[in-house]
Amino acid sequence: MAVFLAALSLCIAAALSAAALPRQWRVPVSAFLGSLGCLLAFGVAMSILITGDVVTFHSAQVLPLTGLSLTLDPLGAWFVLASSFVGVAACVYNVGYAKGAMASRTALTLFMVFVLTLLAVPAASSVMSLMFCWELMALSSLLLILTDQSRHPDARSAALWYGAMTQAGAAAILLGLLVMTSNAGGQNFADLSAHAAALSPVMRSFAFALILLGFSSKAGAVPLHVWLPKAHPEAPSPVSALMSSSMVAMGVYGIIRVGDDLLHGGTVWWWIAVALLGVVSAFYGALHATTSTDLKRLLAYSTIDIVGLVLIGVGAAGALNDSGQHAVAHLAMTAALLLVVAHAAFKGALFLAAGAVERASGTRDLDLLGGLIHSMPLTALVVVISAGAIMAVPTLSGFSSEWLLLQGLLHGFDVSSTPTVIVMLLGVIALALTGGLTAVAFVKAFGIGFLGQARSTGALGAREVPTSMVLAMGWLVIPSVVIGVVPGLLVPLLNRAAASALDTAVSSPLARGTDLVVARFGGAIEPAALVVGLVAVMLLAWVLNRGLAQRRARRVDAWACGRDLQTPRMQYTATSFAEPLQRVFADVLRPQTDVEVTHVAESRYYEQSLMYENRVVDVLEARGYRPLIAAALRVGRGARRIQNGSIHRYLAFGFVALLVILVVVG
Amino acid sequence: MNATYISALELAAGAVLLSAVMTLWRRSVRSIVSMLSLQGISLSAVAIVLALHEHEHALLVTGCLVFVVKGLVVPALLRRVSRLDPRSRESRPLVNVPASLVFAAVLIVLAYVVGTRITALSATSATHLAPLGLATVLVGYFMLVTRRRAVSKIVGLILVDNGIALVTFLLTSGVPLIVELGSSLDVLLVVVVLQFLMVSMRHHSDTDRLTEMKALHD
Amino acid sequence: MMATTASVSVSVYEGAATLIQLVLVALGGPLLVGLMAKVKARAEGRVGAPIVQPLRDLRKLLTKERLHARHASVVLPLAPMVILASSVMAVAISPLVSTHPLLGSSADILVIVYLLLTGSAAAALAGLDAGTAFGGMGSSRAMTIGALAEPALLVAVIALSIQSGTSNLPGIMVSTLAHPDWVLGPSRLLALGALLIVVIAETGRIPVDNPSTHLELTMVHEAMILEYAGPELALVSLGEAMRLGLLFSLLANLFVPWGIATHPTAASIVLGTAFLALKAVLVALGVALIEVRSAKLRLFRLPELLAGGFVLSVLAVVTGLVTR
Amino acid sequence: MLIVAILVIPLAMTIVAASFAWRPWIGWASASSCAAFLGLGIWLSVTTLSAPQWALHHSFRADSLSAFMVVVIGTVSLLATLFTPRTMGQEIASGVTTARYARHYVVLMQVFITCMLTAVLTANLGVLWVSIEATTIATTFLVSHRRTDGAFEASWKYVILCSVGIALAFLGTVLIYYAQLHAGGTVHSSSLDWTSVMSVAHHLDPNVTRLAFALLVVGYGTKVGLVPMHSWLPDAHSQAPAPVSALMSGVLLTVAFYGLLRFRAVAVAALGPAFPRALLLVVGVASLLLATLMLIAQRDLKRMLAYSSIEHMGLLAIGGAVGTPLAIAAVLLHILGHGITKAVLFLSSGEIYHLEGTTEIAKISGLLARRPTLAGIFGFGLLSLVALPPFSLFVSELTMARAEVDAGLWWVVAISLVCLSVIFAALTRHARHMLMGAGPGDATPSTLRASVAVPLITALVICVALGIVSWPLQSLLTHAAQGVMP
Repeated sequence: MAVFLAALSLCIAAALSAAALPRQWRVPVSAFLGSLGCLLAFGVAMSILITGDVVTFHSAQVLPLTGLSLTLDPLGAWFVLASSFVGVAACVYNVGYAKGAMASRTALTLFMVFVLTLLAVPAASSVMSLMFCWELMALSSLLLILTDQSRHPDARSAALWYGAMTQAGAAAILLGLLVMTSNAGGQNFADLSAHAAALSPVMRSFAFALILLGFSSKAGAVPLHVWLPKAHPEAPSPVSALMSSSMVAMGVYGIIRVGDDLLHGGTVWWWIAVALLGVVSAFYGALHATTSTDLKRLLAYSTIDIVGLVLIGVGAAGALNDSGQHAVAHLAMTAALLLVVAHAAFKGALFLAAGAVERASGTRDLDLLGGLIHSMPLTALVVVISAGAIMAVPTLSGFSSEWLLLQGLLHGFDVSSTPTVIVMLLGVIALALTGGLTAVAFVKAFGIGFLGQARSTGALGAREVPTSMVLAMGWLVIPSVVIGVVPGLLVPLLNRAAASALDTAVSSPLARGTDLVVARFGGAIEPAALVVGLVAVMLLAWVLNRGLAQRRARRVDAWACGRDLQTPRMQYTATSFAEPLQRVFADVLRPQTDVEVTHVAESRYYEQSLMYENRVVDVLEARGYRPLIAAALRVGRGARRIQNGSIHRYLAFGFVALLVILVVVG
Repeated sequence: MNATYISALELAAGAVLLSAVMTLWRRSVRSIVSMLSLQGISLSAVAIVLALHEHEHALLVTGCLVFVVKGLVVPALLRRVSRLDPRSRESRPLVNVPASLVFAAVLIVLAYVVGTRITALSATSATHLAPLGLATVLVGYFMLVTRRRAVSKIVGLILVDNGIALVTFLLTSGVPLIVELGSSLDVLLVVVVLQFLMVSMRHHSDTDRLTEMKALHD
Repeated sequence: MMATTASVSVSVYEGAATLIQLVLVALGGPLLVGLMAKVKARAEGRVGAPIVQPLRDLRKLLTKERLHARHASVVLPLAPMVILASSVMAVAISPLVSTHPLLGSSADILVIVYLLLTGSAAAALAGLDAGTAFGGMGSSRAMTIGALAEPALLVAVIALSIQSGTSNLPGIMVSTLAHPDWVLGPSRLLALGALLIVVIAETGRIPVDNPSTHLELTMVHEAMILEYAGPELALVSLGEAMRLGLLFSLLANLFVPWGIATHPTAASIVLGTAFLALKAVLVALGVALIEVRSAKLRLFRLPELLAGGFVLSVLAVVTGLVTR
Repeated sequence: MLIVAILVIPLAMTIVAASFAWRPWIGWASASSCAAFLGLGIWLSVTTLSAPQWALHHSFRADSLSAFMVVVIGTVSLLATLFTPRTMGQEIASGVTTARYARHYVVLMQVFITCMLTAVLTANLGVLWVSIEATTIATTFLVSHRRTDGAFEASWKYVILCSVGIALAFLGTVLIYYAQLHAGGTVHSSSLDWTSVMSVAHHLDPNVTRLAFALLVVGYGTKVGLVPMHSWLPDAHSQAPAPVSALMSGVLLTVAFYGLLRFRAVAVAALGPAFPRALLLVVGVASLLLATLMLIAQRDLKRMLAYSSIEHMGLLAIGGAVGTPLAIAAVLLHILGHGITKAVLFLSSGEIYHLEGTTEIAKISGLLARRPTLAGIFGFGLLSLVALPPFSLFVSELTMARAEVDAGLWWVVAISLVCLSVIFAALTRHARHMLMGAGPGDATPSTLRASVAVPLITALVICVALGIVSWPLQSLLTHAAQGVMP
């Protein structure tokens, strides 16, 4: 534990140095201390996952009236692994990125606090400790969104949405946990876990429902996701990366920790609810990702998509565990956990790359980008690999985890309970549906953003970003490749984490080695061999291409139907790229399209100008949340009449109270 | 001796409540203030009668204090205030006079019902009269709620205070002297403060806004 | 020692099977394309090009000059390699000639599906690379179709794998061989219908796409690869032809696996090769007949067709679960 | 001796302020007198940890709870009086007030502080009432200090409502005394003493005590700002000068709540926990609900802060209703945290009013861009107010919630959490309007004078420290909580 505390202390030191040092020092020093702390935490998490030890810490001196309790078990360590790895990248990236408002004392300090809380949340082992870290995490990220608020109106409204929803979510979590403490006689997780069985089933389900509400909102599960596509894009990019990769994972962590560990699994219905949330989120997120034109918004929606898949895994694991299928449950949990880490890396890298693009070109609107591969080749490489991982290109990390998920779902069909089977089926369908949609989204993101010709002067003038930013992005590519090519290396760690999550001592169906082999189901993938084959064929193709022609390629104008003029504005844009799919799913997306045609004065057969506008708003936000807010405001305005300024009325309040007291009490 | 004591006590305590009801009835500020003066004097009479009966010197001092403060000073202050107010009539109260009186009757019944529960603890001839004080409190509060004029508000406040003082005398033969001194002084000061406020406001803005001060609201 | 020898000889057979199916599909894919063109031409009353014409085209293209569009990047020359590599690897690991190709244990449906998806994505990126309107249009349309076809494909194969209890393709085939009664079950038939639609969509045949169109606005796949010429076009075309060969062969083998080599003997591999060629030709003839008898759908009618395929596949899964 | 010194210091300062014409040094002197008695208060709290202290023939008594309240009063009044020279300087410069009224202001502030100190240090429950009533009189003039229509209206309502309310509290006190007289206790001059009341508390007549406690809740509740007699609070807070609002909202309300805590102990001893709990829960939840409703569409900055005080008082009442040692300790921590936070917020809103000329939310915008330090302080103050970590209100609110659940009141926690979420959304919405956005034009951001910024930032840092470190306070809190256990 001492090492972990040292890691946390390094992050605190980073925060303090950010607050205290002069401008030119505070960025590198805080980044150095912060990344060192994250590396240390990574090491601790690794050692816990390898040895399976559990370390604890309690101090009554921190947090008045309660004390701080930290416990790091393999489940927590797995999540620390994810957040510390991304934390290193975010800190390093910040060296090159932090300028202007992001280099201010407040922002840098908050950034380091945010990193700190991401390491601490999975370790918190009492209700108060968890809520403290959790709220601090929410607060620091909330304020970081506002870093450059004076120039970004969207950041302001995003922060409002995020703040309101995260606070409501935290309230739900708190209430759920407190309901569990009511008969536990203490607020440590150990007490909660020991007394969970004594809770009445209704109260247990009530507690889980509340906790699910809170954590799934943080995870971005539909329909509680509304804040996410607003907040993640508006944050500074290292913060977006942390939010989307690690903070979202904390939501998943919470569901697993409370549902599986503290409440010991509960009933099948809980997990069916979790999986259904996952199904809806995966589909909704993927669909919106395909139609988004803001690069970071696209990434945010894709986060919702992946979280959906993770929740399907978690839900399947819980349901199977409750149905007695422990081995398959283990498999599904493994898949979910692997996907969490894989997602943390590739989504982190993508958000950092999006930040690089924004920094270089001044915009993140795909409709204004293009041709960046020429000016930013390294960033482009990072995006290709990470996008490949998210599209589940075999031999990259997304594929390994999705394959595991499919294995878990496929063998879950042996369960006797019909609702579980239906959920498995929906899970498989969601997996299938999102695969294609994700591919569209990321082909669009890379193809429109990096290929072709620049669509704006900003994109034309882009230059590669500083080395520290490139290094940070490169760091996050490592897991995508490693988990993709030799996923088996992580199996022992995964087994520990999944076993600690599900609280069952079942031998893992996954064999050890560099490949993923589920021996008892006859399933396997051998990505390393696949890589060898692919490279060999590509070399052969290269020889065929170069070797036979023996010439450098000649540059010619592209085919334009015989016309000479071919301007960048004639290219397909992100909007037009997604238009066919938008039409297909118009019933879900409800796009708003305006066409305005102005005819020339002389004849209405000729058009002077034509304006076409296309917007895709979140239909859940527009139809679900907005009316609710409007109603609340109406109530608030109506309530103002209570205090109408008349002293007679004010006195009458008291008089009535007095009479009531006399009648009731006297 | 005892019978005289009881009837004197009853008379004085009854006068307190009666004057409270009278203030509700009358509209002219001048006569309301007179009623208040009467009430103060009756109140001090209660204290003095009790003091003589129970040989409580402290209560005797209190009685004299009450006589000075509530019987003389406060009414005098109020008269000064009411001279400032040209339209010194409670012209249209929120609840009209007949209804007020009916309501006052209801309040008195309520006070009686509640009061008997309290006096059950120690049944003496003095504590039996405590409901009268409670009724005065309620009537005073009712006046406070329903009367619009600033002076009426002050009167209502004093009625509440007098009612409480009556309860105090009857139930406990007065609280410790220091508390009693403090509370009397407080009442006095409140009246002074209110008077000061009325004067200042009149200075400050010509129109008589006191009746409908609703500038501050949500 | 004996065991080692045995395993060596087994891996020799596995290698041989892999090599045979690679060569077979590499040559057979273009031939199938030629065959289908021939059938269509005959049906339209023309003589048509010889069946080997696609192979000749490939040879000719390989010797031609390399041309790159002015604004294209490194993606343009890379994409054909990726397309080819993904098709080749998909062929290499799939159970076509034998149920034991070299990497047969990882011949998972998910691997095949996502390898093919990788190829499609590479092609779509290449279409966007030149920065022209047509390339973008082609990419957009191809990705849309792919996004709608992919779920149907995956779910349809999952219907089979639920029945067999594994997502490993050789495993599915082996269990089908053991249970001939499955073949005509409702679940299988529904999945077959779904897969047929998907295969037509993925290979870009009528009614989804017209491979022989020369009008840019109606193109899907052809618009996407409009900027390719010379050896790069050859690689792309070979990759596409192999994908077609693979899909036809898989379609045949998944539903009628008989004839595939299940033992490491020379005879069974020869037999497997022959059966594979036969089955692929039959599928190609069937698809050609469909092409002859139908007109190309409008782009925005396509989702209905693909959604139909998706629904069929879901029904296949459900009936599979119900009748289990 | 310590107790006497604590009371004498502000009293002496009153006399000094009354005898000299207004000069800025008087303001600084009054601040240093607050610092002095704060220091003594801290010393007192150390000594009370071993045993309660008495002074002047048992007239004054200080246990840990009293000592803690002295510390709270000292902290907040130090903060508020530090702003006296600045506030008066500004007001004299802008013609809002004159040197004469500035002198009144300083004197009344000192009287006000002295009254509060007397209230928490007295041994006698009657004197407690007298002192709290006396604060009304002192603060009335402070509320009307600006001598505007609004200020007069506010102080008028304030006096009337508070006098009525506090009169009911007197009736309650009298009834307690009556019950005590007939509880077998001997009658002597000090019989409203806290210790003597507590010694017979178990024998008090339930009927009388029940009514008495109900009257006390409504009566002292008036000063606390609890529903139903809360209405004076937004008016008075919005019209008073900022340091006065800070003192009133920061400590006056909680000093009255201190009175309630004492009487709650008596009531619980006499009646058992059910009735006091139910009563406090009703007023607490009602206050919380009302504050929530009024905050949603609030239009005025200072009224917003005032309603937030009602909200926090509601929370305190709920915490007091539970009444377990843990709950009371959390309540006390909440009192301190809320006091400091509210003081910071009111003082900075005073600065905002001074600079912007308005407290209407709709008319203030882009503060962070234009006045980063001030807006930052205000913003962090709001974060502390909505009980986010690492500020101490977070710990105290959560601990109260925990204690409530331990007492089986999870539905109350549910209601409060819903209210708190709505309040959070409402406050952030208002804050967004005021703080965020681009400033008008390209004016360079203006800085805040160090004399303003340093105290406020220090106060916020103290709030953070209280929320993270248990060390100096925890033993005092638990000890103080034990003091009002029946």
